[in-house]
Formats: sequence, C-alpha cells, structure tokens
Amino acid sequence: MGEIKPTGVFLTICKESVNGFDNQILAEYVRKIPGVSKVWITEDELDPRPEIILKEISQNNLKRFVLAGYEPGLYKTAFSKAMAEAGLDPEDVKLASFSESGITDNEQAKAVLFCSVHDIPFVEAKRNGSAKVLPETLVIGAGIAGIQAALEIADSGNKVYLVERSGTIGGHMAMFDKTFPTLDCAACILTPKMVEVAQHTNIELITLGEVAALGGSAGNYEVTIHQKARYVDVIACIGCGVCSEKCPQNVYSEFDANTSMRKAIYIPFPQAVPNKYLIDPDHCRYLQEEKCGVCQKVCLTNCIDFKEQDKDVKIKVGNIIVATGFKTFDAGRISEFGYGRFPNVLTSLEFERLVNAAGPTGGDIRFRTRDKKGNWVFQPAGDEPKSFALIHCIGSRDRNYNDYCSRVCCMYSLKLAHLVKEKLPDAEVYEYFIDMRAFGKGYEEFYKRIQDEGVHIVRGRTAKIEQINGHLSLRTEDILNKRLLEQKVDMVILAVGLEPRDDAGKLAGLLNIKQGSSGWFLEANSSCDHSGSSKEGIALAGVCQGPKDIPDSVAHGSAAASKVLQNIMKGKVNIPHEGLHDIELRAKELSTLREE
Amino acid sequence: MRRLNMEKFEPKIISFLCNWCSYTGADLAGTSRMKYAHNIRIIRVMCSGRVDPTFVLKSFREGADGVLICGCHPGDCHYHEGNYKCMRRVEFLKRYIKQMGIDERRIRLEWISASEGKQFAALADEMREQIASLGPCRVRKVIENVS
Amino acid sequence: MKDSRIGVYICWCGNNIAKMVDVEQLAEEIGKLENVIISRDYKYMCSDPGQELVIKDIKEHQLDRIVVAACSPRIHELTFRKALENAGLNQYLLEMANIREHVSWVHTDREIATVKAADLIRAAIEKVSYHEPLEKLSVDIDPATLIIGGGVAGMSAALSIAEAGKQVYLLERDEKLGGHAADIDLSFPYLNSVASFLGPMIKRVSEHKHIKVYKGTTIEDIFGYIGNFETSIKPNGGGKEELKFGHIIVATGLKAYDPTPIENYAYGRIKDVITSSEFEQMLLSGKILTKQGKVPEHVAIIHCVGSRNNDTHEYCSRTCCTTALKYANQLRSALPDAGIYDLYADMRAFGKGCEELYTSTSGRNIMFLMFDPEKNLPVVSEAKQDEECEMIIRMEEKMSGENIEVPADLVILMTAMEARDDAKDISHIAGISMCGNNFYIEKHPKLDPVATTTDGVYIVGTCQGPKDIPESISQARAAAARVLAGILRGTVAVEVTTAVVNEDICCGCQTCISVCPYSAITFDEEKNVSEVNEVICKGCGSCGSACPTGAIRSRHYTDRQILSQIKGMLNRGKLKITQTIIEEA
Amino acid sequence: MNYRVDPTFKTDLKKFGLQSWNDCFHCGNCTAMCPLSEDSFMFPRQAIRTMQMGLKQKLVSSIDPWLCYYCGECSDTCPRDANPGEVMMSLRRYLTSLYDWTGLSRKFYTSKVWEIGAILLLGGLIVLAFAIFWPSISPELTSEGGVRINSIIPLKWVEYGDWTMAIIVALLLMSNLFRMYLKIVHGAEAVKIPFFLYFKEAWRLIFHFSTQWSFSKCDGKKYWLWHWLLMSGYTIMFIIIVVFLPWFQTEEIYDPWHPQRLLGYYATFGLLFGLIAVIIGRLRKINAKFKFTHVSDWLFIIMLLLTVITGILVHVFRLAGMPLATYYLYVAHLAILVPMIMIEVPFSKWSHLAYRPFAIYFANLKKEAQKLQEKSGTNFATT
Repeated sequence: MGEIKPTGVFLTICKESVNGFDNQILAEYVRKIPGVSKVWITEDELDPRPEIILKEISQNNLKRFVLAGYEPGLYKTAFSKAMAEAGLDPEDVKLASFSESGITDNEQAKAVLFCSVHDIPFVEAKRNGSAKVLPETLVIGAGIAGIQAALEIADSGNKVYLVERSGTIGGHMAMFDKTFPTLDCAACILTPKMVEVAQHTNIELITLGEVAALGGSAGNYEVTIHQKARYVDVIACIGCGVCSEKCPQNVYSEFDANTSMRKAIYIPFPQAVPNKYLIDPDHCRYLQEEKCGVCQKVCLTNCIDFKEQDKDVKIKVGNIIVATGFKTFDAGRISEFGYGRFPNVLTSLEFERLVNAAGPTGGDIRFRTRDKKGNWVFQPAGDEPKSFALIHCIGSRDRNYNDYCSRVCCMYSLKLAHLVKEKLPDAEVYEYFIDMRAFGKGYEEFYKRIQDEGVHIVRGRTAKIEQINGHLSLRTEDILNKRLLEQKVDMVILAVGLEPRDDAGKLAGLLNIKQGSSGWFLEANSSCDHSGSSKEGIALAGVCQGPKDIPDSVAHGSAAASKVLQNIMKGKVNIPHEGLHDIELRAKELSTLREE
Repeated sequence: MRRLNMEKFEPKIISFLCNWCSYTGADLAGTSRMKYAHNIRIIRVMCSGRVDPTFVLKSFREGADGVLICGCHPGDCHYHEGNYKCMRRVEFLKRYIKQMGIDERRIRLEWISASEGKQFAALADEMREQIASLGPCRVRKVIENVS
Repeated sequence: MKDSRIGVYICWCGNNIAKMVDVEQLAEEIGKLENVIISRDYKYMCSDPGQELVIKDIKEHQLDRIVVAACSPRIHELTFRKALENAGLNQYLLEMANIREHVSWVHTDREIATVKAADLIRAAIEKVSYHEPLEKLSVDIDPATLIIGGGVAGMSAALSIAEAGKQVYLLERDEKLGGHAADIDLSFPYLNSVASFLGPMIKRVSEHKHIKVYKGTTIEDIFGYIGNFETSIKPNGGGKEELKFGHIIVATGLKAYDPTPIENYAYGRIKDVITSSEFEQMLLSGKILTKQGKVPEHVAIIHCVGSRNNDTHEYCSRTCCTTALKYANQLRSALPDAGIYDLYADMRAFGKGCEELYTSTSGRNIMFLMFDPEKNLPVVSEAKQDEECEMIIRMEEKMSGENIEVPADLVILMTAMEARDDAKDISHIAGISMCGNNFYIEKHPKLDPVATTTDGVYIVGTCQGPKDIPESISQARAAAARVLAGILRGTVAVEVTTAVVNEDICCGCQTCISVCPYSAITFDEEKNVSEVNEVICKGCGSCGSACPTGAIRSRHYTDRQILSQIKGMLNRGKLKITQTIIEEA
Repeated sequence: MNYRVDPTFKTDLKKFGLQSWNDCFHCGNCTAMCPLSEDSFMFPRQAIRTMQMGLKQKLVSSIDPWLCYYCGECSDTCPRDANPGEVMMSLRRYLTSLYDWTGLSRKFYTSKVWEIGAILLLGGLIVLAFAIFWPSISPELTSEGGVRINSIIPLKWVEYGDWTMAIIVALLLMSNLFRMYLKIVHGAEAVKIPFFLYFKEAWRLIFHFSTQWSFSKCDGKKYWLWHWLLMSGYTIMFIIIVVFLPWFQTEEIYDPWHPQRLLGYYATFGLLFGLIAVIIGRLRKINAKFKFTHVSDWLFIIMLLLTVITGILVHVFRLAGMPLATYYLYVAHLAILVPMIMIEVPFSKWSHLAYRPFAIYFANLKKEAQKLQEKSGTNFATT
C-alpha cells in the first residue's frame, strides 16, 4: 500500500446530526489513520478562509485535505484555492460526504472518512458479495408510480405482487381532473393503465392490504401482508350497485376528498380497479351494531359476507419497491387561512374533485353547502362562485411547517386557475405566489398562457383570510405593484403541499429503511441513485422519496423497476459491507490494487 | 338551426394531416381548448407525402370546397423528405386543377409542427375565410348534372 | 361500400364530449346507417366496462368492424385494438373518429359540433368497412443495445443493462466519457463531489465486460426496426464495424447557450463576463480570478441567461437556479469577504433539499436581487476609471421597485441549456420527433416520458429537456427497464402498416424506388416488378402516392380506405341530425 | 435615480442588534399581516429589502421602523423565521443613532461598555455629590410622623437640577427631531410640503402621542393596554417631577385621596404594572416580540424598575417615619433616575417616545403632500 500524503481532515458541523454523530469520536478515529497529520473539528477550530488554510498548509506541511460533513463541499473552494496558491493540486481536496450515502451513525461515518482518506470511493469499498434473488417482486402502493413499476416488471414476464392499502388502485392521480401542462384528463390516461394492471396475468393485486412484517434478507424477503376484509366476494360481485343504493349510512367519500357522501358499502369511483364494491367496517351498521344488513338482503349475487375476517397473506419476494406516495398538508394547521372554519376555503385536492367532470357536481363549480343532513358537501344545485383566489405554498417553504418546496403546487395552481377560467370565463381569478416554479418541459409556456388568459397573478403571499358578510377577504402585499390588496373573493383554493404519509415512519421501521429529515424515504445515494433505498433489494418509486410531478414519478417508477429487473436478470443482489472493519479492509485492498 | 346562419356560405374543407406533426398539432389545439372554424374535417395520413393527388380530386368530386394539407416543417419530416414530395406534388396539382376550372387557391399546403396547436387553429380560421370568399366549389354539382 | 357488420361506440368522455356533442342522438341516428349493427354511447369507452361492452357486442352480434368515436387515436387506439384482440377480432378492424380533440374541445356550438362529429363518424364507418385484418409480425429481439451518448444518462443506462448481463454498445462522440458532468466540481443540493461518483462510474463502464465503448465515434445511419436494428460505425481510427442491436437509447445531451447575442450582458465584449461552464473550470482549477489576475471583490451571478425570454428560449432551463445557489456557496467559501450578488428571476429551487439550500445560502451573506426575465434585463457595463470595481450592473430590482447599480469584478452568466446542433441529425437517424425548441418529444408527456413514437427507441437525459443529474439517471434507468423487459420477453410485434406491391399491376417503372426514403424497395429484375422489404419499410406511404398504376398499397391507409373516408365525410346522406340543419339552409 | 447597493451596510447594522438580515425571501407575508401597514406605508418588507441591499440613503429617510409597534405577528407567521419585527427594532436603533448629532447614541447602542459605563458614571457622580455636600440631616419628623423629605437636599436644588436636565434633554431631543425632520421630509424621495399641512396634521401628533392609538390596531388589546399604562405612567411622572416638583414633593403628607397622591399612585401603578407585564413577557419569551432583546431594552427596563421601586420605598419609609432609610434610598433613587433620564431618553430606547409620534407626523405630512400632489397632477418634487 502506498504512502498517503500528509492529509488535513476538516470535520464540519453535521447538519442532520440528530442521529448521534459525534465529531469528537470521529476526530479521534481519523487522527489514528496513518497519513492524517492534522484534524480540525468545525469552524471553531479552523476558520476556513483561504489565507488561513494556506498558513496551515505551510505550517503543517500538508499535501492534501479531506473535508467531511453533510455538505462537505461547503468550503471546498476555499481549500482548492489555498491548494492552488500553495502550488499543490487543487484536486487533492477530497470530500467525505455523509449526505451522499445517507450515513446516520458514527461507524458508517468512520468508514466514509477512511475511504476518503485513502481516496477510494465509498460505494466501491462497500461492494461485497451477492445473494441469490427470487424473481417475484412486491410493489407497495398502487398510485401511478407503483402501477408503472409493476407494469414494467410484469411486462418482462416476472411476477409482481401489487399491494394497495385502499379499495382501488390509482392513487392521487385518479382524483385529478386535468394534468398540467398539456391538460389531458388524468382519468383518460390513467384508467387504461389501471385496466392493464387488472388484466395483467403477471400482476397479483392485493387491495386493502398493508405490509405487516418483513423477514428474510435481500433477495429472499418474506413479507406478511395484512389484508383487511372487503366483506364482498370480488369474483361474485357484478358491480350492479343495488347494495349501495339501499345502504342507509352516509359517509364522507375519501375519493372525493371528503366533499361528497358515499355509502358504507361503496365503490370508490366508477372506474375503480377492481371494479367491485367494498364495505367500510367503521361505518357499516351491521358490522358495528349488528343492525341493518340491508345490502346483504338486496344483493343479487349473494356476494356479501359479513363474517369475512381480515387475513394475513405471506409471500416470498426477491425485491421490494416502495411507492407509498404522499398525503396533502393539513391546511387547518394554519389558523390564519381559516380552513375548516370558512366552508369555501378549499384545499386544492377538494377543488380538484369539484372541477372534475366525474366529481360531485359533474364538474360544475359550486359553493360548498350543507346537504339535507347537515354535511358540508358540493352539490350540483346551487350558486356558482364568481371570484376565486389561489394561494401557493401552503405548508411548504415555511419554517413553521415544512421547509421544503413541494414542487408541484405552482403548476397545479396554474392549471386550476385555467380550469376555473375555462368553466367560468367571466370569473375573476387571483393567484398569489412567492416564486413561480414553472420548471418542467412546457411549464414556462403554460405559465405565460395562463397569464394571457386574464388570471391575475400576484407576487406576494397572502397573510390572512377573513370572512366578512359571506365574502372571503384576503390581505396580500402585491409586491411588484407596491400596494396592499384587500381582495374579496367567493372561493379560496389553498395550494397545499405534499407530506410523507403518517405511517411512513412505521413502514420505514418495518422495512428497515431510512427517512430523511423531512420524513421522505432516503435514497441510496443523493448524487446518483434516487431509486434505491438505504437497503439493497428495496427500491423507491414516486413521491415517497420526495415530491415529484407525474412524469417524474412515472420515470422514477420505471427506474425502480430497472433496479429490480437488473437484479432478477443477474439472479443476484448485491449485499454491501456493513461493518467498519470490512470496509476498511476492502478500501485498503482497493488502494493496493490501484498502486499496482 | 337558429344559429346556423346560411346567409353566410359555410364551406366544407377536407384537411389531410400527417400523423407525426400536424395531426399532433391539431390534437394540441384540442387539448388546449383553442377554438377554430368548424368547417375543417381532418383525415389522418402517416405522412403528407402520402397525399395522393386523387385524394384531393376525390374531395372536390365529393363536394369539398377546399383542401388543406399539412405536414411537418421542412427538414422535420418523420420520414426524412415526404413533405418535400408533397410540396412538389401540390404545385403541380394547383396548375392541374386550374386547368380543370377550379381555383388554385382552394388547395393549400402548410407546415404545422406538433407544438403548433395555436397556429393550426389560426390556419383553420384563415382557410375558412379564404374558401368562403371564393364561394362554393361547383365540381360536384357539375359532375352530377352531367351524369 | 362493402358489406360488413359494424359496431359504433360513441364516448361521452365524462362531459368532455357529451357537453358539446349530442352523443345520445348521434348514437341513435348512426345506428340507422347501412351496415351499422350496433350503435351505442357510453360514459367512458376507455374504461374497463367500456371495453367490456365492445368485447361483449363483438361476440354477441358477430361484429366484424368497430368504430370508436372518442378521443384522439394517438391516445386510445392501442387500448381499443387490444379490446378487439381480446374479443378475437383482428385489431386492425378498428377505426377511431376523433370527436374530442377535433370536435368537442375546439367548437362552441353544440349543433354544429354534433354535425361535424356525425361527419367524422360516417367517414370512419366508410373507411373501416375497407379495413383488412393484418397480422402483426413478431420478431425476435436482439439482446444487445445501442446507446448514443456517454454522459451520465448514457452511462447509467449502459450500466443498468450491462449489470443485468446484456451487451451494450456505447457511442460517445468525444474522446472521453462523462459528458457535461465531468466538468462539474460539486453537485447540488448537498455540495458533494461529482467526481466521487462519476469517476467510479466511468471506470465501471470502461471496464465492464458487457459494455463496448466507442469513443470519438459518431453514427451516420441506423437501419431496421425494434429488436433488429443495425448500423455500421467507424470507430476512432479503426475500420468499419457492423453492429446489431435490439434497442436504441438516445442520450445525446445538450449544449450550453452562447450568450453573445444578449447585448445587455456584454458577453464577449467585457472579458470578465463569463458563462457558468467557464466558471466551473475556474472552480476546478481553484483559481477564481479576473482576467487581469486580480481576486474579485464583487461577483455577480445572473440567472436565466437565454431562458424564459421570448428573444432567446421561452422555456426554463430547470437547473440553473440551484446551480447558481451552489456557485454562491462556492464563491463565499473562496472569497469570504467579497460582495456576492445573485440576480434571479424566480428562485426555482424545487428539488429535494434544494429549498433548504436556498435557505442556508441566504445565511451566507449573499445579496439576492430580482429582475424580470422578460423585459428590462440587467445591463452590464464597464465601470468608470475612478470606480473601485470593474463593472457596473444596472437593473430594476423588482422586490423593491428601485433602479439600482450593482458593482462587479466578475459576472457569471447562468446560461440556458439548449438542444445540440446535431439534434436534428440524430432525430432523423433514430426516427425521433422534435418539438419547437429541438428537444426530443417523448411518446407521452406524462405516462411515457422516455419512449418515443418509434418503437425500440428511447430518449433519456437532457436531450429530452433540461434536467439535473439524478433526474437524468432516473430517466436512463426507466429506459433501461423497458429495454430489459423487452429483452426478457425476447420477441416483439412489429408494426404492419407497411407498403405492399401488387405484382400483377406493377409496371416496373421503379418510381417507388426513387421516392422511398429508406431504400426499402428493391427491383426484382426477373419478375420486372418492385418488391418491398417490410422489415425496413416504415409505412410513410410516399411510394403509394407516387405509384402511377396503384400497384403499391399502404396497408391500413390504402387508396380505397382513404377515398371512402373522404366520401363518408362529405356525403351526409340521410342522417336526421344533419338533415334538419341542412334543410333549414 | 440609481442607488448603488452596499453589501457592507448590514455589518454596521449588526452592531445595532440586527441578527438574521438575509433570511427574508420576500413573500410579503409580514406586510400583509401587519395591521398598521397600509398602501402608503408598506412595511416591514420594503424596509427589509432596502436594508438587505444596503440602500442607506433610502433607509435614512424611512419612517417605517417608527410606525411599527412590534406586536410580533409578522415574526410569528414569517415562513422563513426572518424576524421582520426584530429587523425593524434594529433599524430603529440605527435611526436613533443617526438622528443624534452627538454621536453618543451610536456609542451607547453599539457598546455595552459605553452605555453601562456612562450610567454608572453619572450615578456615581450623583452619589459623590451627595457624599461631598452631605447636608446636615435633621432627622426630625413632620407633625404627621413622616420624614421631612426635602431636608436632605433643598427642594430648590433638586428643582434646578430637574430643569437643567429637562432643558438638556429637550434641547437634545429637539435638535435630533429637527434632524429627523430633515432626513425624512427632505431626504430621499422628498416632497414639497404646503405650509398649512404642518398645522393640519399636528392634531394627529397629539392624538397619537396621548393614545398610542395605532398600537391598538395591532391584534391583542392586551399589549396596547400594557404599553399605554407604561407610557402614560411614565409621562405623568416625568411631567410631575420636572415641572411640578414643588407641588409633588411636599414636606407635608396629604391624605391619601389628595390629587397629588392619587396622581403619584396612578403613575406608579401604571409604570409598575406595565413594566412587570413587559418583564414577564420577555422572560417567558411568549412570542416573537420578546424573542430577542437588545441590551438597551433590558437596561432601560431594569433602570425604570429600580427607579420605581426606590421611589416606592422612599415613599413607604417616609410614611413609616424612617429618616435614614428614606434619605439613603432617596440618593439611590436619584442616582438611578438621573442617568436614566440623561442617557436613555435622548440617546437610547426611550427616545422613541418622542420619535415615534413625530415620525407619524412627518409621515402623514409627506403622505398628505403626496396626495395633494397626485390630485393636482403637478410635480412638487424638489430634488
């Protein structure tokens, strides 16, 4: 093994040090690595200014540096500059990144440091043997990303188990009206895919199922799926709907984002897959208090079975794809906007259902009103609002809620503004934004088009909404025109951001994969692998890794599938080194190989 | 019935669109909800180079008042050069129909790319105006009278 | 009109069609037409029950032709073809009438729209009666893959496929792999080293037993079709080499916009105005100096150079904002006391961790100033002699509404990403469509972002539109998934709408040969007739329209079919809906 | 006119307690949230932008910081935790130092040593003066059994001292107010002001000063009440002591319902209640308003509290007939009171008592003049 040039190691503060990094322990470890002649812990010990670094170089006769941390490159340029000025090669400033491979504990951090000091890529040093892989795949979540991943794999002739928590596949995309920026209707493009899933001989669909336990190891996982009782025989049910018609229980429809009522026995939406009824046990009178049972009496095919029990399905798979998606931000958390208090302050998802031709009003925009039983719903009869306001960044880019940008809200808000204008050309639409993030293909063009359509697009975040005499009054600074707006509108649409699902943490625990600081699942490598999770044999698809729009989710779903197909075709899955000692040995080995 | 103002002549226009650019462009006009003259009837062909002169003549024979052919912009043809072939063909065709007593302005060849929904809608409106100003094409009537 | 048993299905598409077209009346009237056995309207034809309806009718009523009046055939032709197949009917016995994109969405008068829809449906009925059952050819898929472009996207795709044990030919025009990423020091948002993953990636690609890398090699032409492409290349300095492969992945990348035409930024006139790629070179060398060798005291970064402006490119280049934030951090680290100004239009830091980078960058003493990308761009000019700085940038700062001056010794222009100059050539070679700004068009912008309209050809990375590194890799992998699935299946059905010669009529004039762009037609000297190689023919129909005797038929678009389509479109016959209006006239 | 941005400007401001100067990404939430912000005076965002860009010229003529009562709602709801309210407070300190021609304000705001040192020095001088001129104390009590308060030092002396102090403070404040006037009205974006407006707008000055009405627009009347109690108690006490000392500080102890005592009790109560509320608030840091506290904020609160407490004790001991305790505390009372008035009022936090109403006055002058200008369509702009 060759000599390592005298190296200075700079440990910067770890941004996400929640997981118990200890700079002192790391410093102690790294000091013992031969070749390391100087270690600084954080900016307290070394003010990383080029001239000070230059001084350190000459004082300690350093020839190279390793900078370690979550943003290891933060001061790299200062070091490169100092190196160049000292007549050394600026490329001898190496980074040891804890963010790249999602490092969360001291031992792995040590391994990363060791590799960087030896100038061996951590990924290479981690590479180890492999395990045999079963050709079956489990896809968790059947939104567009999960569907895409499942179809890709199934199309190659391999078996896929597609597990979906709700009664139908389709996820959030099925709820949308149009998709930006091409405005093709979401259902038109999604339902054929859903039908394809249903018809595919290689896909076994498990609805109402959730992962309950994981055993085995990469390449040979044993998964227990807890499948809730549907109380309806999927094969016998012909979807006639008599049961639902007679069911006396009204429940808010989840598919309509709680803007309409469904029955306790229901089908989430007309194009649902599987297109069969199910019973919501929490609201079924029979299941709750053994009264009623009318559905069973009227069913023509006798397919309702109240005695059906939840069951555990055990499957063996080689690979797992997690595609659990997101939930929308709870707008009620921001009291200034009065969501939950003012009936016509809606979330974007609610409005999405309202404008949807298949929604509660058949696509006519109406005020939210109380139905006969006093539930707040959208009803086809009634007045249409004449003025609208859309507020961006609800719960996103906000340190009081979520720091991150939810990536899709700008564009979907523009789309909703367009839909309002299309349905009600005389309506006034105001859109309040902070930065207009129209970044994708055709997005900027779409933004310009919406501007031309006469939507009032105002730079400024609305601060509060008050309800005055039935109108909603919004107070906003119109930054570009230097005025304060007190805008009265009939309806407000809050562009709520995306958040990890409530049980993302639970799933992460079950599968033993990591989450980032915002709760999204952590990718295998932040620079070059957003499809893998922190664990081999488990891939990520779609929004569960971080907010994405539809094309990005689809590509991400396919990319996850490619990881799986790659493993299946190789017949093997990589099992990385985990222990520090193993990685050290491997790194030394690689470094010797390089010398030769 | 009330709204169809027959005082004003509403021409019938057959439009041949290539599958790759122009048909996609016309679809885009649709998905973007752009409104244009209803007189256009679209026939999809794989390439503007597929537009056989007989198609055009048949259109007039069956009572069309105008024919609009659209293809990819020069150099963008999915099949390399089909649109050039079409261009030459249309030139001849114009001279030919002139001899037959059909105004050559009844044929029009334009380039519409897949992203030019707006241009397609504008073109449709323009074409209608043009043909309307020429008045009805009498080919069909003449032929029917003769036979 | 040929005798046939036609089923007509008119879709409501929820309200999309039904709102503007009286589908119910239409279905009733169409049902009275000759040969129409069944005529129905349905809420969503494309849905599962919609398709079931067709299948059931075919079986029950022995239908032999189907017309679906719904959305564009570009969207659902395949869906219904599959339905026909499931019903045991040849899938080509289907014709679609596009009454959504071409009728209900573009017209505002319900009656007129209904009449037009009737016209289109009648045309489809006329046409479909001349449709012929066509048998899809199934061809074997060559397990090798050609990848054009050795950047991050191309290499990722190559590795994904090669790791699965399949052969990859990787063509790179330059002498080195890595593409644009190789010139980048740090990645965003976590400021990691690009080289630390790119280095090993290049190494693995170069050494992989299943990847054959051709550096300094370009491609001139590709023949064949999905599963069976072939080309001959001339690798750097070597002799001609024939390659056969089943799939093509195009990953040709992009080029940086040349900001010279934007006069405001004085690029080329003032030496210390540099582009982002030039700055990246500075960062790699560790020397951030002005042209005169001075350490800059004021550095300005200008966003949206060549993007979001009608004079240059209307689109947003997606990555420049976050890259600029990265630069701001790098500048701050190298020049702890300098004034650093970030002139932005909208801060589009949208990716995972990017907004957080924006926030943390704010804390590092960077002055953010906002301008309007569409008008009154900032003006860079040389400072007067007595000024302490080299340049002055004058701009209208939007957040304050003030006209301000910004001092600068170094100006970094965040140049747009644009399509490569040879994008058009490659698009012809590989058979990919391009959109207005020369980026390649995907098959479907939402649900098929990596496939193209030509089977077996995929586009990944920035040749499809601006993207960052992880996004490019995602796309590369997505295409690899398709390729791997194709290889695993082993066969694929090829399009059969090719040309065919009726040897009895062919007079041997060879006109067709001269017009065929693919050299798919050869002349059989012995028989004195032309012959079409169906595997090479792409079905453009040029030969068909040139053939003087009508010996060449373009399958599925035969003269007969199109002529009857024209006839159907123009003869309103006895349809009641149309009648009332016509009579009024 | 083109302003030149200045990246070093905030370095100066940091000395005045500015913390997160660049966190704001200009969503406009704060301005829209602020109940006091209106079309013609939009703050705090614009002031923050001006500060970020270092447009000193523009900032100097800005009155925004004086309009803010720091209810803290902007900071509570700021999506970037940029603390707009605190930025306004820092700007206020900065502006105070700019108005002050002596330069002492700047010294006191930017250096704890200077501020505390000056206070100690002045207090020390008072004590020293008493030590040197220790008068012959006659510990005899009044007929009611109270301590003769004025026997430690002749009331006249105190009165002269008061007047001197009042004149110095008034001169300083007035000259500074004039400088403020020049900067605001004749600074950047100057407007020519018709003479009659000066009178027309004067009533607002009085109104705002006496009621602190703007503050009540801020959500939560509670804060307004605290502030008003504190302000009114302070003002009443100030006027009584400086102008009506002989009436107030009598040897004779009146019965508790005498106006002299009632007024004194009210002022004390106002001060005490307001102060305690503020201190509790700051200690609990209940909302953004109190999250950051500059040293000058604490100093004044502590000094005022000490003054009040010593004052109360003097009163109590006096009533109890404990001469020595009364006299010592009286000295202490003066040793705290004098530096407080001499340093805090003209140079530090409590100068806002004068600056704020005048800022509103000047601002309204400017606003009305602009309105007139727009109405008449003629251009009054001077520069």
